[in-house]
Amino acid sequence: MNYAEFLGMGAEMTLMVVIILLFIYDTFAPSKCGKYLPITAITLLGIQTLYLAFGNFADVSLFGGMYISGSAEQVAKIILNIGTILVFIQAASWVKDGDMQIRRGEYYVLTLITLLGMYFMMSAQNFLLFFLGLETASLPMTALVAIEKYKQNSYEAAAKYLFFAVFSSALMLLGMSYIYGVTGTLYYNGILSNITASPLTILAVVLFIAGMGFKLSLVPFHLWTADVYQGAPTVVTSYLSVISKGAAAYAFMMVLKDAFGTADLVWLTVMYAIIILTITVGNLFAIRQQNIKRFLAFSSISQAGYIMLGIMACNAHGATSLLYYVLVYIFSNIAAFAVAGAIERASGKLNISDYDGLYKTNPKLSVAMMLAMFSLAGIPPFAGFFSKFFIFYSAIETGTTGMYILVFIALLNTIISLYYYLLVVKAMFLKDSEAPIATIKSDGYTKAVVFITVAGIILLGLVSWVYDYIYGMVI
Amino acid sequence: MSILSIFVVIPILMMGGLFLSKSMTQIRTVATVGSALQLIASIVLVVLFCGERAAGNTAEMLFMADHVWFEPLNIHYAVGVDGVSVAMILLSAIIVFAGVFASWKINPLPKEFFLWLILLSIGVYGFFISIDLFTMFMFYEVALIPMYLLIGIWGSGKKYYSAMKLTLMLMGGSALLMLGILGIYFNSSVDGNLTMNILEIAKNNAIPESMQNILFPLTFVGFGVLGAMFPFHTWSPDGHASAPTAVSMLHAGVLMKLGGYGCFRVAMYLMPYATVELSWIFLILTGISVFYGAYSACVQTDLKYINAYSSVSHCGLVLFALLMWNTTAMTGAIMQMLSHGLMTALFFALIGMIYGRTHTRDIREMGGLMKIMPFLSVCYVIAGLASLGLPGLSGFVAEMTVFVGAFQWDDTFRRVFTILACTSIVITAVYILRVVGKILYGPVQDEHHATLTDAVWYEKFSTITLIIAVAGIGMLPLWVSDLLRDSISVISERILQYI
Amino acid sequence: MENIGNEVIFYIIAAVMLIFSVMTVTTKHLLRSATYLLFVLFGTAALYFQLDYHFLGAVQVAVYAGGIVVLFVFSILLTQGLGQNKEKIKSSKLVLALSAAILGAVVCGYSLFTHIFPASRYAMGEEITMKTVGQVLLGSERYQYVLPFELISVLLLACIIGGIMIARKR
Amino acid sequence: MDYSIVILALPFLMFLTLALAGNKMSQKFAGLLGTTGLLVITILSYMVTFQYFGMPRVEGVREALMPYNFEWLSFTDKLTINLGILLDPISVMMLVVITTVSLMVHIYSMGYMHGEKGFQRYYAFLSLFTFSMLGLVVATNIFQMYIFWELVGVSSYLLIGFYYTKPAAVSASKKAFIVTRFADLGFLIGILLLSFYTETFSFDQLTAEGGFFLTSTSGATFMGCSVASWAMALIFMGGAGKSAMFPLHIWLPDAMEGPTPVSALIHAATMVVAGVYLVARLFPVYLSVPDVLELITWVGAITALYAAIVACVQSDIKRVLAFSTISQIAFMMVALGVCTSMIPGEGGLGYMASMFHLFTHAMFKALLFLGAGAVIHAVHSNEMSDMGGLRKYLPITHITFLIACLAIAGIPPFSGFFSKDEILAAAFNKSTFWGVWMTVVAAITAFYMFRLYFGIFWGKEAKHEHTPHESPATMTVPLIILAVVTCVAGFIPFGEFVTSNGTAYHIHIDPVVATTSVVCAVVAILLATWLFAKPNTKPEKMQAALPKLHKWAYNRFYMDNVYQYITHKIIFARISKPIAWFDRHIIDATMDMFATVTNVAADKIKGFQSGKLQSYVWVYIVGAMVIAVAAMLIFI
Amino acid sequence: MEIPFIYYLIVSGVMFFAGVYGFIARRNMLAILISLELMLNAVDINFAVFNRYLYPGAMEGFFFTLFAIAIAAAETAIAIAIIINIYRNIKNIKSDNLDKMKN
Repeated sequence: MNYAEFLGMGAEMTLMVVIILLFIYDTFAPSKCGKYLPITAITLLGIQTLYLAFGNFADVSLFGGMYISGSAEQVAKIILNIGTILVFIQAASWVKDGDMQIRRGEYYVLTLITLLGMYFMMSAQNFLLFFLGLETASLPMTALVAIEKYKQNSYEAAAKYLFFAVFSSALMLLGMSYIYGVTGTLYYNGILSNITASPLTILAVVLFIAGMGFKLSLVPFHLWTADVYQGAPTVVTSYLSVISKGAAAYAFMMVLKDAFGTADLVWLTVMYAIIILTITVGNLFAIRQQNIKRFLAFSSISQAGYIMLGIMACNAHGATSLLYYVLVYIFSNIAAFAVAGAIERASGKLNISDYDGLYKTNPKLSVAMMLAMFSLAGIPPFAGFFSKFFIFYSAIETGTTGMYILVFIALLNTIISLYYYLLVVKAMFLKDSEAPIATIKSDGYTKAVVFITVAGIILLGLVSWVYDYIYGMVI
Repeated sequence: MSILSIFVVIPILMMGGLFLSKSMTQIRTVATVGSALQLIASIVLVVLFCGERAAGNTAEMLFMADHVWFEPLNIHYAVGVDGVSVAMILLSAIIVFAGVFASWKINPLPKEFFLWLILLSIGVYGFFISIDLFTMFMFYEVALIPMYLLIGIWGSGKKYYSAMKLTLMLMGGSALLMLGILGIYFNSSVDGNLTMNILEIAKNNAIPESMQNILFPLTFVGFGVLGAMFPFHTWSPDGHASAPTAVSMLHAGVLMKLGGYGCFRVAMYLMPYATVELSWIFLILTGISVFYGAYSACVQTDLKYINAYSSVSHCGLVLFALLMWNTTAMTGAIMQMLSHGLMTALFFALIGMIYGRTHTRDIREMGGLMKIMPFLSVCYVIAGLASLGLPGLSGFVAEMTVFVGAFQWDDTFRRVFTILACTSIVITAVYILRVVGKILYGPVQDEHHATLTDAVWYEKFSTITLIIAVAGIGMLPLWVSDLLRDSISVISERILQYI
Repeated sequence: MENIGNEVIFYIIAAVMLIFSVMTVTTKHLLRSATYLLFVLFGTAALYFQLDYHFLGAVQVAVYAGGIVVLFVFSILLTQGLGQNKEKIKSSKLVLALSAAILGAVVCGYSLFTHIFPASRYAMGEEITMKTVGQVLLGSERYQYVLPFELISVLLLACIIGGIMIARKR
Repeated sequence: MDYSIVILALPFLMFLTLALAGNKMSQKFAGLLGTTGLLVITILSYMVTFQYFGMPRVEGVREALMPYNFEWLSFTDKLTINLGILLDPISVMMLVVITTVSLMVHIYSMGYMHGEKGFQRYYAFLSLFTFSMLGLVVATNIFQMYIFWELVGVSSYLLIGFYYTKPAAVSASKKAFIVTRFADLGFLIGILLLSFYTETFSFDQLTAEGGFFLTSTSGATFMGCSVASWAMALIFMGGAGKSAMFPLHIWLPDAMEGPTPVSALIHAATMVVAGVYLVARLFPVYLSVPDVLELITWVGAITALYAAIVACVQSDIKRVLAFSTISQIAFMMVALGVCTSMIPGEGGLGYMASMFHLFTHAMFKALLFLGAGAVIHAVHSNEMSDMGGLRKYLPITHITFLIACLAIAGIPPFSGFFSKDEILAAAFNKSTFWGVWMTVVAAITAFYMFRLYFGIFWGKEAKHEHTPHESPATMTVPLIILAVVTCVAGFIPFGEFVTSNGTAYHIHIDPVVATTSVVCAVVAILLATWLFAKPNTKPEKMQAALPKLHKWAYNRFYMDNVYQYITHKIIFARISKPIAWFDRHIIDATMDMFATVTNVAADKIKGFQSGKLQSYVWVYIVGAMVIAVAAMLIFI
Repeated sequence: MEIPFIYYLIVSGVMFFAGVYGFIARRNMLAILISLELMLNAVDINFAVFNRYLYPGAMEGFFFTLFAIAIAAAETAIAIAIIINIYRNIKNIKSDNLDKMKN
């Protein structure tokens, strides 16, 4: 028993420290200091991110190979951290609201615990740890979704999320149990060497994919997404839509690669179908949405489909593109949610048609929203274009005809997605309204998050350093 | 920094300047100075280029610069120009310059208008200077998306529909294109040194024939959508009709050229085998474009629709000529691009100015404008004459070069289509003269029009710039064709090897 | 003889579990449903005992039967008025539910029966001592579980926080 | 002869000056500027003429000079468009014709167009036309010719549509342009075809001896005819369009909507003979394709007869002149068509005759038009019914007009006699059939010209709002000059200057042919006198006697209606409209359909998002199971 | 004679899909939760049985079951908290009421 191994988990341990510090601060600090909680959380997480980015970490494999952390995991964690910081900045003005004040401590602690769960999900090399990480990421998330607990949308969303999550984890557990039954182990490397082709294996893999499909909201496992995104508080939605999805995507890739790598034909085929379904169905639903949060939910479904293309590649470019896509997606989506959230808080309006003529009254917010939409749609020179291109690049790199077709279908879908992203732009810029949303005075946090995300949207693609960095870490 | 990057830097600086501008005067100053600088820079570029060539520099591309951008993916920011790109840059600079003056009084949101316009021009310049497929593609899309806002905000008529249709169709094209580019990249080399650089891909010439047969249609159609190739041209009439003046100018004048240029530079240059194999399909399509656009234009009643269909016909001729492969026809194609760019821009500028006064574009509601606004009308006649191929104006030299080039083939298939294409010059005369006769000549149709005023200085400036350019090419075509010929013959010979 | 006894016991447990799990989901009374669930859980515990996983059986009884079911009963009593503890299942839902369950069961059954499992290495009466359980739970080697153990503690903490936050009045 | 470039440059500069700065000038200044400029050009071209024809023959042949020839645009290594000046007998002759007539018209217009709005523009266009026409005739290669060919077309368009507020003028100009443009299409394709085989545009190579042309096209045939024939026939189509040959003549009568001096210059003397000039220019080539020459003869002959018949019944004096022009140009075409060899004495006479007639016709037809202009100027109408008995009021016009009529009728010693006689002789040379045909046409010519003459200056006097008066000197002086030229031009030893192979040829009058034609002409004139000199009812009776013929002739045998039908009913209604419809409702609708289908699909699947947790779960598990089953089916 | 382990799997399978049935069919959220418990419990049996019969070397299935029980407990706690919260808000815990948000 060598408990010093705990210290090897730099990211998790430091995050744990942050959680504990925040917990202590929230519990014991005098109530008048409560208003500094957001900035404390942001600072602490920022410090931890910097530590992750610049600290000296060796590639480790701990606890008998149950946990690994290489530079790829590290960069994934950094990306998630960046996203979480952005969400925290976005949240800072939200948690000041009257009802939220009393729950802000819980908000930060729970969010960070889900983040911790995601860390473990990504670093796991064993299905038990993976499953625990997954649950650590989803169960507190339920509480977060329900955090505005007196609003019907919020608890309805929470209930749906919870039941769906547990149902999917039950199915996933069933899958895992079959995998265990087939291979006799839950360690990825053991599975990799023991897995054999049989209906049971296929069923197990599909059940596992279904379970992850829930987290990633892949079609047909996506139906909860829109309702939960709409019902959850905007800040939680943005967290749910980017961080949770990003972590799941990476962990999913790790599992498919490290555990099911020898059965890749099966899951490649399954994922092939699922990607097509996801992108297409997500897009088709998104076309009809009026509520901006629902709209973003469906958009995030189709985005998840694109992210999955990175998994299909099974190579360094694939992993890099996936992480890069997630990073860009974090910035773009948080920008969209930040603007939507700011407008929601100021005017209570969430419908796209309410945005008519927004540019006249709120030019900066509109521009930020537009850039977010462009980035999501993959319009250059914004980051989304690069991430899309790279993800297609990695998919085609495999060189099979099927991939060409898949990318082609994905590309056709970008047209549909462009259509609905432009609908938002159209509302803001093209249309006039007799009663546009009044000019919103945003506070510093909102300004900061919008500024940072917009800067990210513009720079992440053009500055190749980001991609190079991720690539250097992944390879 | 390479001299070429100036063409991207100036617009970026302009955008910065516009961003800081407060008043209309400042906005105009920035836009004017910036576009004038660009025009000067492009003229300097032409001079430098000719100087280099005269000094015996026979490299395929000049002023090359190459910066690694995304190293893991072999993506470079690689620029370089040959005669064709130089000509295209000059064309763009002229039209942007004229476009700025044509939108002198743009309203509302002048600042935003110019910002988008300049962004569009970044895309255009970047596209023409790039020799890296990725960079090229990126600039290509940069040029497309501002159209949505430019048409949607400042357009007229059913602008939402048109803007959306245009954007989606063009993006559809670029979706094909992206696939094509990726396919090209992954087949760019046999020894694993994959590259995005056009020159290297061409040098390696490693794309397997079976792949070429797939990738060529993808890229050709992808660019062809922007080049208004039948049957993917339908965005053009609606888009042009709804767009504001300067946008129509830029779009027809420059953006549609991106399509032709791309077909030429990417599809045909990189995939000569498939070009030879599959040209017949596209010859049919483009031949139809030429013919079909012209006939459609005959019965339209909206000025902009007439011009849009005329553009379909003329741009069809560009692609048609490119598919004839020989140096002459391809030179003609590029000259047709220049010519069409300038005269269509002129047309749209004039239509915009006329529309700004009469508030109608329906030719049935206008008449006798020659009396009311002689300057605009005369310019319109000149544009019309250029369009129907009057010698001394640019249309003639371009069309003749195309036809002579196309006639160098003596198989029946090409002959028939060439002659069919030739007939378009008659039809062009029909619809041009129909419009001129209807709206400029004859008695004044609407007495409200009688009190309208003629062009003001900035409008005159805009149109005169374009007319000078149109006449310049028309009168002294040799320098243009000399500028183009060497660069084109490289590509042409490359393709002809595969016959 | 012992084997036969074992077998008989298994069949009895299995029958109880099958019957009650079906009844759990079909009974119209919520409280009965919880009770049947309790039987099923006991049955599961019995299975664990039968498999000589005594510790597991104990945990099952303690946590599930002792904890969760009690929680259920309390919340049922809290949320159900006396008259409204019956529910009717709509036929459309019934079709949905049956189709999903049967489809799933068929697919799983088919997969299970077609799969060739390795030979059974069942060793009768091989008991796992508490010491082993403790060492494995707190060891950091391969097949030892200190990390999940710590992680689940965090998870439980989070659930406590979350649960309290949601359930408390303010 | 380096200064010859000035002949081209000066009108162009004048055009630019007048076009750009015309509005700033007074009308008088602009007129004077234009006229002076043209005077200079005229003098220069006369100098060129004297110098050229003064040069000694080389081996008995007049040598072609090419003082300028620079590359303007290069297509391929061999095919380049050069711009240059080619001086040879016919181009020099044309220089004289063009500058002379143009100068007359310039002078005349100062009076005729006095006070018109757009006077400066008018002169600008005239300069443009002069430039283009001069460029056309001195072209060194067929493509240069095509370039200027187009330019004269557009000048003509602009000038016909000079009164742009008049709808008739607008549609006439449009018609003129489009019809000639259509013909030019043939010209262009012909050029392309020709150049493809010969790999040159240059006239001197095309017409070089030794069958260069024939050898290069040998063997290639298309639809039974050799490619050479096709090419030359198509090139002739261009010429036929410009020269208003049947059935492409329909634009010319309408072109009379332009100002009368313009008609004189463009639609009588210069531009319309460009087709003849073209055929003459490529004469050696045409000689090598006899079937095309046959075609030219037929087209010319039919046109001549047709136009002459139509001219007999027209009431608009300018239309009569227009049909007369068509008919006369057809004479020139026939003259070229009946040639059988390069040697003037042995079947190559027609070439010389044609050119000669071109020359004389330019003069007297210009005179006729200008005279008609003077008449119109006086009575403000084109209709013969508004005229009659004008000889008292317009004495100078009357005399000059009469001279021109006599010339066109072929009465010696006026110039028309000599040239027409040569044509008839050439026609008889070929075959009696053509000789008789053309003689008949010549007789009809005399008839309708005198019908016109009597209708204007004799006959019943129409009521005038104010008494017609003679035109100012600016108008009468050109009339007089041209009348003088008409009187003496016949005595020019034309064969000395222009022949098919450049050698000298002595014109001698064939007494039989001459007598026959003169007799016929005189008879026709007498008939016209009998019918029209005095007011009477004989013409009406004749009309009543041949109602169908008259009606058909009056309506120009319904050629315009045929064209109307083709353009409106076929091109517009059967091609353009359906294409436009197809574009909107099929192609565009297909594109829209993608959007619609997407939307409908989006609508159809929205039921899955019912908001019900349990149906979501159902989809979830069933989806998972279906995927699993599908995967099993694929892999097991 | 030992009992074929597939029998255990059948029992757990039936239990699991009984849970699925209950989840989809029942209206009361607590009933749904009960069904979920059935499902989780069924999976636990699988793990234990596989461990016991097929892979007795390491105790992976055993411990997975152990942790799964704990997670089930945690999840139940949260779920009941949410259900109570809903009950507090609308005095009703019918799943049909959770359809305010839909297309």
